[in-house]
Amino acid sequence: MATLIGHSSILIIAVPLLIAFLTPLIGMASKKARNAVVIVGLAFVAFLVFALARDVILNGIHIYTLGATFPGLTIPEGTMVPVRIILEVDGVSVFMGIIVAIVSLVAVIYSLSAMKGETGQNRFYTLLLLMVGGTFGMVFTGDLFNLFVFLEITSISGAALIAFRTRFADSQEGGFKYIVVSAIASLMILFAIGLLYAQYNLLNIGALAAAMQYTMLDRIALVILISAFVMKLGGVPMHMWLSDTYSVAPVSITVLLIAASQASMYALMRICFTLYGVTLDLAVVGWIIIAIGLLSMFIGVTMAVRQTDITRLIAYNCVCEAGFMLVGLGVGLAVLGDRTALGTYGTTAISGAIFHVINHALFEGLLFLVAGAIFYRIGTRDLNQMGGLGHTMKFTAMFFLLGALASSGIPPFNGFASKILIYESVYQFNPILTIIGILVSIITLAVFVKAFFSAFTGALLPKYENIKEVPKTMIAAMTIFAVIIIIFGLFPGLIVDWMVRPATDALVDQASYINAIMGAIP
Amino acid sequence: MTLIVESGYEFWNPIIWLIAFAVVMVIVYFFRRRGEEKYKKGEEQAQIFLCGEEVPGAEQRQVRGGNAYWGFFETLKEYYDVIVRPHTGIVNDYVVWFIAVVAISAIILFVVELVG
Amino acid sequence: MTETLIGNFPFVAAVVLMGIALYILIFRRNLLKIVMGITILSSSVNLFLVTLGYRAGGIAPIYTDAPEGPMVLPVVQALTLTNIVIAVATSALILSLVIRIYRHTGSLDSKKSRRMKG
Amino acid sequence: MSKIVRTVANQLMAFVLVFGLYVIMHGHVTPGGGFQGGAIIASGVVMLIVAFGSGQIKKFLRERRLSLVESSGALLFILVAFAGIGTVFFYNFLVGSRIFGGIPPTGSNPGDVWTGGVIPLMNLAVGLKVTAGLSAAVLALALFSSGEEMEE
Repeated sequence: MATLIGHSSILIIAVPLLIAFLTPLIGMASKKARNAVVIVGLAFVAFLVFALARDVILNGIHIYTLGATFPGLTIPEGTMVPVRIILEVDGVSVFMGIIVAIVSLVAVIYSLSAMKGETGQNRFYTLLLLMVGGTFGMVFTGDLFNLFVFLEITSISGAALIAFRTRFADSQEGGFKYIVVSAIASLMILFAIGLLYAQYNLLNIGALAAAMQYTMLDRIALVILISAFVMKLGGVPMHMWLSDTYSVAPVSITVLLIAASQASMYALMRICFTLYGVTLDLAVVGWIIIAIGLLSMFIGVTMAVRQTDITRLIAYNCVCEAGFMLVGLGVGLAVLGDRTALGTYGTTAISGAIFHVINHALFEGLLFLVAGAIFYRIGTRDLNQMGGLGHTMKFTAMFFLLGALASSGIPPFNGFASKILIYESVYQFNPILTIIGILVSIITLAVFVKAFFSAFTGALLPKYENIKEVPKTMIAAMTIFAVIIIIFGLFPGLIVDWMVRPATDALVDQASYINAIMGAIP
Repeated sequence: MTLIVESGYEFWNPIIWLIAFAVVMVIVYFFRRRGEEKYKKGEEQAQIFLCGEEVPGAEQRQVRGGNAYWGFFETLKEYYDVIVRPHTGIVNDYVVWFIAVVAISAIILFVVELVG
Repeated sequence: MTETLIGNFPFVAAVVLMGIALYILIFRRNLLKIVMGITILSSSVNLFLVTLGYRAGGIAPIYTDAPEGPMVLPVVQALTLTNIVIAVATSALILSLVIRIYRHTGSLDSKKSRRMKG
Repeated sequence: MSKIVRTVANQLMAFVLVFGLYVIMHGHVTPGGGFQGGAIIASGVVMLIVAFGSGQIKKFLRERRLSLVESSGALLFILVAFAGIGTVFFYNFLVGSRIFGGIPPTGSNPGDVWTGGVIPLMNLAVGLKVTAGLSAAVLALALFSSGEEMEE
């Protein structure tokens, strides 16, 4: 068991990749065996993630050097700097890992029946597992270039999956937009990495953070990195691709895309808090992020109100929720240098943002799965065509209501727990931010009232009289999300103490991240 | 057991909230029981009454999603005109926005550096 | 002045290429030209990276026929190769998507392929 | 294409294959490697497609076989990486052993292929994957543009 945990960080990335390339071979023989292998493999990965999370929270940062003679050998003899690819798993990474593990398992369970009628399912599962492996890699790596590679793996497989149902023209268009935007973002990220390498001859995040001077080139690199990652997570005004792609992808893929966006959010945190840390112009960069967050909240939610396409409506709501996280992070970043302000409200704002990341993945995931269930049964996403579906699809309606209430921040669900952390800490930084946040939350409720009202309530339309409830595996997938939402809603204190606080402490503590790589070098 | 989320300012405990909610529901139920008990299911009093006119079918009766919040959009028409225009759906414009954000944040960063 | 310009010529070329690529990506509506823009952007980043890897007086890290002396650690060369591989995968995927869009809409204009907006 | 082109393409394919395999298997001593060699072989496939037409090539480069080769290449790569997990993932466990275990000589020498540990194996795996993957991509694009679909 100890050796398994010792190697778990690479196994979590490598096992999905291994299964990804096994699935075409198994799938040629038997479809059932392939599905079983995929599910068992991802369950094993989820188990490893939880074991690793326990280990990281108890024993501190987990280091894994690829290709070395033992995993902890970050700096080989004869060199002064880390040269190999190093995985560095701390509280935040493992927190994001838990999100990816849950989401990927649910996505696969949902896909079992949702993708049953599609052709080329072998390729579907290969790409899906590649995407899962890429997302795990993004959150676990301690190396900037490796981050770029995993980002590209996630983007390419994601685009192929968005365009997977080739018979829909809008899917092709969504895939095209996604890959163009991702390719530009990741090439600019590589350019920024080149700028950093030009000055320090380093690629490791911890080693770079130790050497960081914050020169002119570093500023350019910082601006490019922040903009690119904000684009990848869908912050206004670079959010338009998000609503175009989330609405046309198969919903199980949309759920994974949310996880991938959250991995970009993680990368943004890493860049700001760990790579640059206190050398930044904290107030300026913090306010830039807050401004993007405010725009995302407001424009996201106002655009969501006017949508008539149900998945597009939820996608704009994703933009809005990402705004909440950005505001929390921005406030935390703005006071990073100020010990007292950080102690009184800074860490709470960061905790709120981090807690909101997992809540966001859960309830938006649930909402998308419900939208997918509706599409699966009635074949349209247009709210104008719907009505009275609650009569026949009772479970689906319940799940939608649950996700909508959690997303709007209605107590006692999980969205409220994270939003109250953001509101109350941000209030002490600047009260106007909280007021806007509460206003946005109210409009969010209006958004979902509209969607729920026009889709599920009203008299049963004659054309939908023969609509049945969705298959059991889809219900099971939605139930997993729903149960976790309720648990997180009822016991937020436990989650904050066990998962969110360690993640926050790890994010703020730049010195121990550097020390884990560089050893005892001062 | 720490079931409470401390925000450093106030706290949030869903268990207390649920207890309060249950108390309120009991009170509501108490009031509700004092109401009339004449209602019976399946009779004509459960039917829709439209001034004696014939009730239209479900298709016509349903308020569609596109018609919801008409007044809201009518009031905020100018805001929405401004906000919808950039959402062109053309992939070139997405690139423009990215470059604009890079440029603006770089300018802000350098101006602050020169001034401060 | 001219000497620094000549010494930094690869960097200038990389920036010029990036400018061309961004110009194409902003102003050209043809989907195939957008693909070309992305490929040029990728090439400009590759050129930038390879230029960073030049070390005056270093020896290429190939043991065959290597003279005595310090060898260069080929990190950026590895990065460039990786990026080339990724660029190939990206452009293959984009091209197939462009073909499918063309089949559905009968047009290669990015103005025409916007079913989703607003 | 004319008969001359087809005959020449047929003859040249052998040389392309040999050169591609050379680049793949000498990836650890000379410039080159799995991706480059695979790309060379795939360019040979492009030559065949140009000479014979995509419909003709589709008959013997079946998508099922290509995806089989591609998957097994990727699988070989990751299995070699897994094989090092006794010490560390990606550990070069073949150094000093009988297979590819030599120490590369320094100075002026023609290059010793029997070195590099797992790196030649990984080059081979990448070569397989890239050959199959790129050929499939090129073939699919060629079929697309001539209006046919590749079978699933």
